[in-house]
Amino acid sequence: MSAVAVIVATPLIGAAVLALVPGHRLGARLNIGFSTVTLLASLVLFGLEPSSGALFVVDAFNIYLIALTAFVGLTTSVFSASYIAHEIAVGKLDERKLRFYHAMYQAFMFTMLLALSANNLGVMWVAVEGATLTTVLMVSLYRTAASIEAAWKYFILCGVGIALALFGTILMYMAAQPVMGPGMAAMTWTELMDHVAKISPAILNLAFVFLLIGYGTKVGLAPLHAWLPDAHAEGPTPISAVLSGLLLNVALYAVLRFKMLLAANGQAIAPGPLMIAMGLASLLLAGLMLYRRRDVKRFFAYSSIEHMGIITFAFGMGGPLANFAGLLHMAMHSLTKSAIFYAVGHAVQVTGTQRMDRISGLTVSHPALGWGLLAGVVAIAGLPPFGVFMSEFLLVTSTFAREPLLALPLVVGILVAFGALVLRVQQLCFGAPGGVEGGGASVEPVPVQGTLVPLYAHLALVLVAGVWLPGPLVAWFQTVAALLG
Amino acid sequence: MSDLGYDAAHMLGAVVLLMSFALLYQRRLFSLLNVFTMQALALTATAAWQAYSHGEPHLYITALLTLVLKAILIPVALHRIVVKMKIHRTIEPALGIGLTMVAGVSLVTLSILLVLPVTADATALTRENLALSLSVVLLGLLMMISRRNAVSQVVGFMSIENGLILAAVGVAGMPLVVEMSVAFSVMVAFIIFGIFLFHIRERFDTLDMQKIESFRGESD
Amino acid sequence: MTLLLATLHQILQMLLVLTLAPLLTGWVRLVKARLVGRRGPSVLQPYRDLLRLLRKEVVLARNASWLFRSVPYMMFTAIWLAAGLVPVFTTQLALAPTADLIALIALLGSARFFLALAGMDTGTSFGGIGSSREMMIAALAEPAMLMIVFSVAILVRSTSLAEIADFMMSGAVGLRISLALALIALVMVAIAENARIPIDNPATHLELTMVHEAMVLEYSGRHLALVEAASMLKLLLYMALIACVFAPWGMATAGSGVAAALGGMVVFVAKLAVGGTLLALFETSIAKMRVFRVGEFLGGALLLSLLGAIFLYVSRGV
Amino acid sequence: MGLVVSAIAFLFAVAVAGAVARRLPQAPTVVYGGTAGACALIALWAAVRLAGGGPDAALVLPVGLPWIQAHLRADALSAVFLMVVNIGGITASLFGWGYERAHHDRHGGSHGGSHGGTQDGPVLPLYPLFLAGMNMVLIAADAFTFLLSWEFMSLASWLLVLSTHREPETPKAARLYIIMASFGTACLLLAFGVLATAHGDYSFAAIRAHAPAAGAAALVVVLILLGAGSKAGLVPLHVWLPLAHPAAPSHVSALMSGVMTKVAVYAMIRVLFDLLGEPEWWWGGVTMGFGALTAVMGVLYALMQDDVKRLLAYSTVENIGAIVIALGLALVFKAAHTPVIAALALAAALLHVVNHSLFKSLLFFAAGAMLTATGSRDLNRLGGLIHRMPTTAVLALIGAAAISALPPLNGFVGEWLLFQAILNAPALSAWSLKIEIAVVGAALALATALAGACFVRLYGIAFLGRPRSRAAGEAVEVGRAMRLGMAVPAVLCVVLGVLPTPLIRLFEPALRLLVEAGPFDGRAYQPWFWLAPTSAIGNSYNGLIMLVVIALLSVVLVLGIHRKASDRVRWSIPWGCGFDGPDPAAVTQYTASSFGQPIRRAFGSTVFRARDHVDMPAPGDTRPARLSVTWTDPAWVVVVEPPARAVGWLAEKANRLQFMTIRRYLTLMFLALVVLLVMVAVTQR
Repeated sequence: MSAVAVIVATPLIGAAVLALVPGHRLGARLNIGFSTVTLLASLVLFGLEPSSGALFVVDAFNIYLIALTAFVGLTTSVFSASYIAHEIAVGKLDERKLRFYHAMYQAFMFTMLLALSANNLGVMWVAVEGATLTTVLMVSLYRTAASIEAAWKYFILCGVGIALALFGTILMYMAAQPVMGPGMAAMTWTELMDHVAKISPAILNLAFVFLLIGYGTKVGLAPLHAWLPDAHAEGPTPISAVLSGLLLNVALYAVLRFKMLLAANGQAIAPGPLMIAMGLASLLLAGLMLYRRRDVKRFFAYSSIEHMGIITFAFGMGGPLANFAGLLHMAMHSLTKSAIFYAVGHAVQVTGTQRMDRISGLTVSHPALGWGLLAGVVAIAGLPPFGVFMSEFLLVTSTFAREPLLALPLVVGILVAFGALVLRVQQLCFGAPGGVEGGGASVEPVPVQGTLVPLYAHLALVLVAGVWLPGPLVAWFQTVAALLG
Repeated sequence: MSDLGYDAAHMLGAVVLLMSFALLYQRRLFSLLNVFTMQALALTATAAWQAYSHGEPHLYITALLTLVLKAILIPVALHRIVVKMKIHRTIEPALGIGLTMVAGVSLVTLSILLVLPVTADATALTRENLALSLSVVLLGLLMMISRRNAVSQVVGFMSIENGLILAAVGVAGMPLVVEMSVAFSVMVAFIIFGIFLFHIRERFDTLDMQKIESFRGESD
Repeated sequence: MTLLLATLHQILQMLLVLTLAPLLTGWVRLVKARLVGRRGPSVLQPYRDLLRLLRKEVVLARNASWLFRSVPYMMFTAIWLAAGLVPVFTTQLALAPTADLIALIALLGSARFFLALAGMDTGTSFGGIGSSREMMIAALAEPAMLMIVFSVAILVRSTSLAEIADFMMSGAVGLRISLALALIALVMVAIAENARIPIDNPATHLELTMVHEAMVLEYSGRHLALVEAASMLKLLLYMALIACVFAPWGMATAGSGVAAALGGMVVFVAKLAVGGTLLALFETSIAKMRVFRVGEFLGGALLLSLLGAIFLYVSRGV
Repeated sequence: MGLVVSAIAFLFAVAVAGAVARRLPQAPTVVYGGTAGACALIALWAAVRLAGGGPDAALVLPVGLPWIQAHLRADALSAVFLMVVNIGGITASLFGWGYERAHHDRHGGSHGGSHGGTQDGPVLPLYPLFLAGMNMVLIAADAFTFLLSWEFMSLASWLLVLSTHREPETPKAARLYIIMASFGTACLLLAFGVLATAHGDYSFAAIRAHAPAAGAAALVVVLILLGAGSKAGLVPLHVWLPLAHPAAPSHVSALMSGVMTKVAVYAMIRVLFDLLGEPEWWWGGVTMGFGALTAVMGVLYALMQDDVKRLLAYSTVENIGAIVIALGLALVFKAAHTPVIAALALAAALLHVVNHSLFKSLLFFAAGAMLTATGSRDLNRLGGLIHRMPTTAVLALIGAAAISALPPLNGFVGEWLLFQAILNAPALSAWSLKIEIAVVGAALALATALAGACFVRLYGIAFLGRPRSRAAGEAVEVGRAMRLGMAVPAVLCVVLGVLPTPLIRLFEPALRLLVEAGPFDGRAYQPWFWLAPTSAIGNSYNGLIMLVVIALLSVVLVLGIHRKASDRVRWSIPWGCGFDGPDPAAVTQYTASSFGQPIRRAFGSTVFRARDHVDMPAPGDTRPARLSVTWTDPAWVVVVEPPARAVGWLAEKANRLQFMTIRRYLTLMFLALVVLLVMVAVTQR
């Protein structure tokens, strides 16, 4: 349990320290340092037995998400260090804002790790709300009209969402209280899982609807997704990376915890159809929205919606294969999408524009970056040998074997999105090198010295996962898949 | 539980719901704020009553918070914003008042329909409480979408929160109510702060949300 | 022993077709001339023409390649071999199991393929006209031909010409509508393949209507002699083919002696005479059609042959 | 098996080496040499495996799906295709080595921009990966490994196509290609979903163990035809093929057209004959129908092309049609329990697979040689190359003759076997099938004849006549490596045409595996130089004797003629209607478009909406008349445009969601909530 405490406390301390540290270089280094400690602590979890206490729980479900979050938190902090150095150099950010940014970064990591490891519905809700607030602040970091507008939209929509999620949480307690008596027990995951079979299903149903809509807003499910593309597009790119790579997962994790309760209850409505419907809606809508995008970050934000749709669909289908696929897809999407955002952030700095029609030929002008971006998009598009292929393989085959009619919209959606991804990635990565006024490297005002290590580290992991999964991970996935019903 | 406790809680809850309807009905900003203050007062009374009748002292803190923030500070702050920023004093409805009322009634009906099957082992209080708070939440949401004015949207948002607190205080032994309501209040504060902030920066001329969103991402 | 005999037959046949081919052409020309009231040249005139061409010098286009010069030999060999494969006087031929009807059609196809290439080698417009039209005709004639083969093969249960002839002679066939259709189609194909009226006119040099002659326009001397001889051989081949499939009577079969073989030769000459006369009659009584009607004509042949194959299932129930 | 896997691993190593050292001058030698070596190893292994028999080689690697692992297995069928793929790989490597060097010399390694030949993308690291992917497909023995390899193959080839990404046409072609490839993969995914059932039995052994129900099997058949068919180029899913294949560098085009399409054929055979168990009679009927349509349409498209490589790509479509016809026949006969005939048809299919891989590689190499020599692949800018590039001309002539099914080359043998199978239609009982086979036979014959026309046109325009551009007039013969790369398949074309029986003998284990019979079953005596399959109808063929007789007759003829005839030769200018200057533009010779005109008139005007436009100068005007042709691919109108338009329309509609006010977004959220609540309220009743 102490390991979890370290994991959660480190970023909290980090936030406090970084709020006081002047100088962006030191701040960035400390940021990396705190993230490293968090990651190391989370790796310790692998050696420990699953455990649960009043405050924290570590089980097969969240252990890999905690490690994943810590890992992406670290790589993003590395990316962020090189990213902000350039932003400082071109004068888009200043020292004061960066101090705030680093503090918020750690605070954000804290809220997410807390949400993942909390054993209490209320604590989790508070953590998710905190995550919303910190990211709202970071999205508006540039203080441009567009970024404030995006932050405002994000804030209002997710504020309402989070309010509905709170109502769902209260309802959940209301449902459990008659069975489990008043007090903390009725708000504790592990206790609830033990007693949920006796809970009356009627309030449970109601609670789930509110939780699905509430946390679903944060997952970015259609038609609740409107905040997501703008928030991704207008904030600093490292934040886009963690939003897509981590925050969406955390919100989905919350939904899935409740789905587990419903599955264990047995009498409640099947949450599957609701999730399938919202998943498909997200997939199809996002797939179509990809076609008309001009802003590269917004484009990949829609791709995140698409993938969240696929994952939600997978959990909606249920069953060992689809659930396994969903869990794998969560991890793969998280790694891949953050890798893509690293590459995109770099490309945007190199070319000086976020408009896709002004970026081209990256594989020629910046081979390492261009091929990295290409590999990322190839991975997210579900092409082998990357991990997303495995999850989509499992999902499509198992769905078609069970519900052929549901597999068709799924496949259509994936293909529609695929078409858009190919269209754009070819344009970004191939052809004559473009950039600011098509000049390429010569007009670059400030040379960009970004690190591509995080990008390739993520890609390497996704590649390995595409052909080989470690045994313990498989075992965890299978345990959770069974629990998810 | 005594009949009196039940009746009083029921009545106070009903007042909160009534105020929600009243909020929907308002056409002028100042009266809207006044009605909201009254809803907050009713909620304060509910929380205090529940604290007393269930013997849960932490609910007194909730009551106090509600009283200070919702019944005093926020209405005053909003009042000042309206005056200072010369916001139009009438509310532009996106949906006609009549239609809004019809929608509100339907929502309440829906809430009752949803709550009806909750019988098995829930106490009557939970059922009534559930129906009332569900209605208040839904009406708050309706308020947010049927008004164009930013202040009334803030009010709608807070009335959702009132519904949440109504639900939370009504169920016996709910832990973390205070923590969560504090966390929520931070959010509300954020919104109000945001309105101030944007105005000070003069990025938007008005708080009408349609104008705020003139940029809308990719409209170039 | 049988193999030796078969080889002997084979060599005899090769020589026979080579000898008879110009005679057939001469005969057709003579009959045609007589039909329109002219006296016409001697039946032996084609032999004289060929010999004269052989003695003449070769005039080559400046950019003609080795292909142009070797094509006459290639196509002549291919057609000669093909003609050697059709049983004319006996079914006991050494090469019979080597190549069946399909191979025979393909051999003719090879000859045409190379001739068409040669037509394009000199880089003049006439060669191109001829080659492109020839290939268009072939594109329709060849499938029609194959469908005829199918009808016959399904009936006889073999694509070997020798076996087909044996089977037809045995009289087990009877009169069949599909055979009649196949015969009509085969005649149509034969007319097209041999550049006869109404598809083409072997005697014309009017550029708008030329097909075959345009293709070989640049040939001269011994090359032209070979090309001409190959055309004559081809005409004979088709007549022999029709005779072999639809009127194989009089041919020597397995076990029959030398007399039968000799008789077969006499009968074959008679068949050629009749066939040549019919061809001349047909050609004098019909006008040449426009080049672009050819597609319809041969499309008709293809459909007829396909119908023949389908009728076969109906009538025979196989 | 270890050998094959090591060779594939070696290919990956070569790819890495190519990626790391691609700027070094030795890099092409290392990559192409290494690839050729690995391919040779695998091909040899496969040949030995087929000749020597023995049990299937199998291996389970602890990768892939965790609870299945990666099953690898090379049975006889895999071995046949391993041979095809790797022989193609060897020749392509040989040619590619020369090609790369030629282009390196020409452009000096810079991004020079001549038409059709610039490679900006890295070919070196991707080329071995492409071959590795194809090999992996062939030895995969579970659905996951299979599809992973399959899609990996698509990915590698997509990137190879993109290696010419500066060409204006390439991006569109590449995009269409990868989208169609993914469509195909999606269909295969669904098919394997049905086969593996909801329990997730993804290994081929498990799939074989439980045959799917009739309805499910029907679904699988349709999905396989769509999935593998889109890769192979079945009409109307072929639309990407003539765009993508030519866009790649020529040796890669050769691999894509000659070899990758065969991997798709392998997929069809694997599923239809092996995994699905006993076939139903209609499967073959449907397959055959698609094959016939593909064969005829493919060659008609080819006849209208002016771009050499695109023409070849369309011709690939035609040949795939022929192969699929053979597969359909084999299915039909298998379902009718006449295994020997099924074996005959399947042998024809496999033989044609081998043949096509050889002559199509050869012809693509020739196209690459022309491209290297002239910088153009437009037929109307070529001509007269037989004088400038004598070796290429001879080798290309062999390829053109072989693909036109002329005896005694290998193309004819395949065609002949296929017709033998078609002639066995009376053995069937279903009426509809008999008639269909007759029609299919006619279509096949038509396609074959048209192919002849098509290649007369290609060869005649490109190699014969007079140069149509300055570049064509100044072309020089390509280097030795490229010529050798062409010579190997050319020699194989001749050898296999003359002696096909040993090769068909090699197929026998695969045929026994799939249809439980061999094509020579029941024949007591079967010499190795004689081709006489067992069949109710039909005959024998002997290419060797044909060749000998032709040679003999030729010798006799030449000797005879030269003894009699005069040897005098005079060179002269042919009559060109007065236009005989050296200017290529003023030459009156036929163009590619004018050559195709008669056939276009006969076939194209209705199907392709082909229209000729003649620009005829007024009398007295000396400028040349011009003939231009416009045509539409009907498959394009059916397959590509409607979905593209639908997606575009929907995207436009959906795009409004990006530009709404927050209040409206909240309304959406509210409505979603209310809808879900109503659903709960209703379901609880």
